[in-house]
Amino acid sequence: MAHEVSHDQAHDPSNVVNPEHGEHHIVSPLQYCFVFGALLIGTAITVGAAFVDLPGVLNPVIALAIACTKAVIVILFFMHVKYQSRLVKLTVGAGFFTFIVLITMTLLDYMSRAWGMW
Amino acid sequence: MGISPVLWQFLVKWLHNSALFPAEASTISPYTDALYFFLLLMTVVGMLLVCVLVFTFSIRYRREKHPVATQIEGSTLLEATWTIIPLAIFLVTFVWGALLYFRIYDPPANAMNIYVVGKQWMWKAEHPGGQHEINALHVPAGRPVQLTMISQDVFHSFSIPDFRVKREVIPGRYTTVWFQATDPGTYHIFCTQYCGTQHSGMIGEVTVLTPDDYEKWTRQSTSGMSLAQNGERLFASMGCNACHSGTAAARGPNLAGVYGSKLTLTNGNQVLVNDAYLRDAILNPSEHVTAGFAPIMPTYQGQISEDGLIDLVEYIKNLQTNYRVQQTQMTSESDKAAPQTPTEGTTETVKP
Amino acid sequence: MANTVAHTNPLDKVDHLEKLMPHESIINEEGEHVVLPQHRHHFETEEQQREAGSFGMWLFLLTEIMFFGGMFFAYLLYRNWYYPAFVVSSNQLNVGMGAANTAILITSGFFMALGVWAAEVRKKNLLVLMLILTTVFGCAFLGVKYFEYKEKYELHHIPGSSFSTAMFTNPGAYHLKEEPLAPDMAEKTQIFFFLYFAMTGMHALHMIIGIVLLFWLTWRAHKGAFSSGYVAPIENFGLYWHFVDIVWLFLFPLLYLINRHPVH
Amino acid sequence: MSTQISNTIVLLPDQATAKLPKRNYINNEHGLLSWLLTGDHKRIAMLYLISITFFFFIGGAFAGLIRLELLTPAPDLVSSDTYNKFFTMHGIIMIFLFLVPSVPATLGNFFIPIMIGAKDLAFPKINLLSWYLYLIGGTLTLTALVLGGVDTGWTFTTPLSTHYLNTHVITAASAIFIAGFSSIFTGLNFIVTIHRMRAPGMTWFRMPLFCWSNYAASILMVLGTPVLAIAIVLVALERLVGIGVFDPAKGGDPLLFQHLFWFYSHPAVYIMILPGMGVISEVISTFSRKRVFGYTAVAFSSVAIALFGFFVWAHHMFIMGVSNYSALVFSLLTMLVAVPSAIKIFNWAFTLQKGSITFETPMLYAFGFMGLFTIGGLTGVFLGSLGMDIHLTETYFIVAHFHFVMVGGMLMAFLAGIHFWWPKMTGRMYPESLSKLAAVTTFIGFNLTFLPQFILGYLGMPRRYHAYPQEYQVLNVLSTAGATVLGVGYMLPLLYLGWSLKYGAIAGDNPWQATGLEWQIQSPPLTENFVTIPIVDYEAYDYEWLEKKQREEVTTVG
Ligand code: HEA
Ligand code: HEA
Ligand code: HEC
Ligand code: CUA
Ligand SMILES: [Cu+2]
Repeated sequence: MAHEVSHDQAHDPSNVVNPEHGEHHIVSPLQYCFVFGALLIGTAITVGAAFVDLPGVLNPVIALAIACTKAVIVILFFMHVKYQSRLVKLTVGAGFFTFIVLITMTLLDYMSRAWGMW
Repeated sequence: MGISPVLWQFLVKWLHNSALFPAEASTISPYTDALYFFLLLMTVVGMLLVCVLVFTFSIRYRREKHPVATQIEGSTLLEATWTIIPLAIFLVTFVWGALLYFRIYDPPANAMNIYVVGKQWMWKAEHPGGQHEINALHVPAGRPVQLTMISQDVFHSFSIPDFRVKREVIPGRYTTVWFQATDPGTYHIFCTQYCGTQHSGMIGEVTVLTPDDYEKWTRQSTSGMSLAQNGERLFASMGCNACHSGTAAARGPNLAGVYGSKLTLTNGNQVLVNDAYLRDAILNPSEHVTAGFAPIMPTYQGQISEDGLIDLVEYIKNLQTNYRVQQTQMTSESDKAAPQTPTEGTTETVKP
Repeated sequence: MANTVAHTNPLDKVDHLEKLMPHESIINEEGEHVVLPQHRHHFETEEQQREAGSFGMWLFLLTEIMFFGGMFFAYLLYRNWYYPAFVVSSNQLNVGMGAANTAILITSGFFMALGVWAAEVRKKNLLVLMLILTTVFGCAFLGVKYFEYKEKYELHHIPGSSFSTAMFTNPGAYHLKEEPLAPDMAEKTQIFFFLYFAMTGMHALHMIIGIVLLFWLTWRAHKGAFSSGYVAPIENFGLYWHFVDIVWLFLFPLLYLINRHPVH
Repeated sequence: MSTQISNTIVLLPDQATAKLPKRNYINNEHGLLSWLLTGDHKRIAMLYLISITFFFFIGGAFAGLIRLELLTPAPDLVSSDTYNKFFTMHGIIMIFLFLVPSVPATLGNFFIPIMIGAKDLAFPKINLLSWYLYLIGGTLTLTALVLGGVDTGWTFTTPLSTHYLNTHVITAASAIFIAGFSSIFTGLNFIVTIHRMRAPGMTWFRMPLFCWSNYAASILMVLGTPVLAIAIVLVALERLVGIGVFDPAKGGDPLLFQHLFWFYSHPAVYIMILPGMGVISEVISTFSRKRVFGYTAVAFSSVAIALFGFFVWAHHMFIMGVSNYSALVFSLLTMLVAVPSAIKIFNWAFTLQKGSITFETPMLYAFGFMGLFTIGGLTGVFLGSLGMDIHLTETYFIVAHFHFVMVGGMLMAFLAGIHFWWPKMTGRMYPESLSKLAAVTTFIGFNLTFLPQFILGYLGMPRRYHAYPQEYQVLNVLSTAGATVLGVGYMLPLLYLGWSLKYGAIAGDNPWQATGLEWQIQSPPLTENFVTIPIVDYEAYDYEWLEKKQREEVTTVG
């Protein structure tokens, strides 16, 4: 079994030392500035939108939509997920997926309690 | 049921007499047992299958007989087989179980209602006629009985194994269970949800009487006041009738005939007035304000015990006209027999 | 991936295991032979170590999502059940401070991101500066939070035995333009404040841990630990810090902005 | 090797000349401190092994006391409070301090890096930290015990645990919180290691199934445990401040706690079984000299169990007040989650087909697992079926169900694994005939203990009962008798494994002639596992490859 890992083997497609790896990408500060600006604007909009009387459930929906957008921006750029391997993207997705499962399946119970006797 | 009744009787009796099986003492029991036998069969067959496979392979292919293994990759066909067949069996189980579930938890319309309050560590049964029992329950055979249950403190669970019924008794919420006993006799009541120190002491007996005996028992053990009458007194002493006087000038809505009706709330929702709603309207009035009224009703949270609430609910349920309310008003003004409010932690104590 | 592993003689290795373990030889892009002290023996390559570290950090953040997720669910549930109580108690929170804090936190995160960049391009002093700025804004956030908590304390809005619903049953007496709540609903404001303190408190706890780590990182950065292309700790801490920001990005609208409509 | 066919595959070196390797992870460094501060996954695994064994016997002692009390219907041995503390401590210790870390933290810790050809787990320090967290959690549990115990039941049901008990709930809660983080870190370490540290050529589908099932369990640990953590924190806060998040009198919902608790604790039962299933795959394959039938199906069924495992938690709350609609949904999903387990059982059974089977101790335990887990799993289907659950829930039927899957399943698998890998971990063999006796004893004792409980459950005997009606006594006596046998069965390995540390036969590198990478290195392994990182050019369970390799070795040597 005693083999040496050579340069070539490390790049062999079946070599799995690092199959899911992504290039190390350096985000430029300018891009950070844009992101920063976008986040501040987002904050301003949420606060503004909260004081406007919107029809129906639109107010919380908008607030949450903005929060989600901001979160996605932070995740993609500040946290570099945009430039990361598929694995990391999948991991982030898995986290939110499980969270959604927790929320929806539990809410299913609470909401359907009101639907009637059975 | 699939099995011939004779065979069924034989099986159940035999199992019961060898103390391996509970009595079938309610109309539900055979249905539950049928599913149980089906599932047992599934387990035995599944078990046998696995055992037969393991043992025959072990014997046929043991090293002495079969020194060199033949490598096999797998077989999609076989794998599909043992995916689909168990899945199918499990789905049958699901459907059967679901049907049984609704049979058990869907009370017939004509069921007689008994209230049960669970508290650490006793069961209090309250019959509409005012009969109170502790850790005991008398019911007639051959008549559907519905229990409306609530807990004063923690989760309990009301279980009568011989009837195959059980339901959680939850603090802050009415739950119901129903059964129709078939054979007179006495059966265990257990609290099956762990509820603290004396959990295993929270047991009792349900006594199934013939209709005649039941009639006799009701007459003998009445305390003189029905639940509704207790409720009526409470209604006066708690000052409900100050607002719910049933007159046009009243600040609160008329409660006569409200039970079973549909109310429209200020937020536009429609609600069905049932026991749970009445209870909630007394404890958390502002959560569902009836359209056309101001949210002025005070909360009675912490001021009435669960028994008191049951009395009030029972009273309001039975209000068909305003006559009783007006009567109450007069008694309360004359201030004669101001009834005492049953409060928490009164004199009853549990004997260990 | 230009880095190549150049193993020493395997037999050699068995004999001098301890001596060899902490350091491994790595040939960098310029072909020079450099020894990276941070490289742990059980990783084949530096690259592998870095990716393992960041993946591990992401998995840790998953657990954080679920941890906060439980509280977010509790919030969602009770907000639906006791909407009026949640509205009035939310209106008692200081939107100005909340918004300012959001901005402060975003700024802090921005500096953190710049810090990661500074580390990547190996600008030591800039990195130290950025870390300090991150810390300063983090502390500023906590400072503002302190004043918010203090105000709640003075108003008896801290859940527990001293909690008072007077403001909600009788808002007129406190010069509030709210509709008075029925007493039973007013009781439920306590649930709001409990969730408010639990969630922001848990968030603040994460900030405090982060700031402690920041001190440590700043000190190491100052010593030059991250000036040679070894940026994993900075990067991974950055992930943590941004995650804490994200939690706040949700807490702010959910807690402060439930219903800010002008009272009719 | 002689041409005569024996009924064993054991291939030990010549005991007269055999010696343990001069250097190995055990004697690499000396002194207590070198163990307590180690980063070596193998040493940490051994630390875990010692600690979980300790806690198993504490938990087992409580089981003994429970059974002793239940010998008679009357509440005669101890008071009700004490009895309640018994089963609470039994449950907490067995679940959080024994079964959850059992296979992953010991065998997984030891073998996952080796199986995939890595020198260590990705984060050795975090690995050590997770052992210390475990230890702190364990110590806190013992503290709670010494201070007077807790009596919430291991499920911490609110509002009982928050408002009605004066025992050391907060201490126990923090113990679970901390032990939970220990398991999060273990899971995190496994996932990163399996993703990032595989040797060249070790593709996903060349990994042993043990790695797959631990990987699946790790996902559950990482995503599920934090929800338990927050639920526990809320219980502690509620006790301290008393706001009413779980108190219906103040507007809270007690069921909210159960949703959060079971969101972890149902997946946790798969944390408790999946690694064991991995062991079974290894054992069955090795002792029938045959690759696992339908490798892909077995691998994916682990992942499927982990995935579906997140969707069924409310089946623990069917009658607890969830809406009927969601009871329906959860019941249906429960049926789906049972299917992958069935797939595994049959795949294992067919692995035997056309094999060349021998019956060493690990194999006996594996057979025990298959039978008992099938019963345990199928009775789980009883409980998942709504109408049936009404009668069975909260009775001894459930107690029997989960002991069949946890003790009959996972504990058997754990023992199978311990025996299987004992030669690798210590370099010495356990005594074969004594261990077979132990395996048979546990099997018999187990059935005697827990089969009567199914009947008791259907008769209606509620669980967590200190005293019970007279008519249930016979079955309870049987159960207690069985527990005694079981206790003996569990003491035996402790004794003879301890004995074998010094006197056992020297095992050599590959006594079972198994194919895993761990068997291709010396036993006990070197601290760094591999002298050089191997390049993997064969699939898991490739016995032909092994044969070829051994033939080559013989020729080179000879
Ligand atoms: C290792 C732990 C473990 C495992 C693996 C399981 C596995 C399963 N469990 Fe179990 N369970 C527990 C541990 C476990 N459980 C515990 C601890 C409790 C109690 C908690 C408490 O309240 O204290 C519990 C309680 C529990 C309940 C709640 C009961 C109640 O409170 O009312 C339910 C209900 O659905 C359930 C169901 C199942 C099902 C469907 C499976 C399935 O995953 C099983 C799948 C396996 C099989 C189905 C066997 C293999 C199948 C075959 C070989 C096919 C056979 C052939 C044919 C059908 C032809 N379990
Ligand atoms: C991994 C999990 C695990 C394991 C291995 C076990 C092992 C055993 N369990 Fe456990 N059990 C649980 C998990 C487990 N249990 C859980 C989660 C509960 C629910 C708790 C709750 O309701 O909250 C429970 C509850 C439970 C009950 C129900 C209590 C009740 O509801 O009132 C019973 C009753 O028979 C029981 C029995 C046993 C027995 C006989 C064993 C045997 O297998 C143990 C055999 C081992 C030994 C006997 C140890 C040997 C040690 C010695 C010989 C030392 C000798 C010292 C003395 C006896 C003082 N268990
Ligand atoms: C201060 C006046 C007041 C008192 C005292 C009062 N109520 Fe009410 N009650 C109201 C008003 C106003 C409503 C309608 C608005 C609402 O639903 O809150 C109402 C609604 C109800 C309802 C809901 C049914 C419906 O038609 O809306 C019930 C049931 C009820 N009250 C029972 C009681 C009981 C029982 C008591 C005494 C224990 C009581 N009330 C005391 C004012 C009062
Ligand atoms: Cu009441 Cu148990
Ligand atoms: Cu479950």
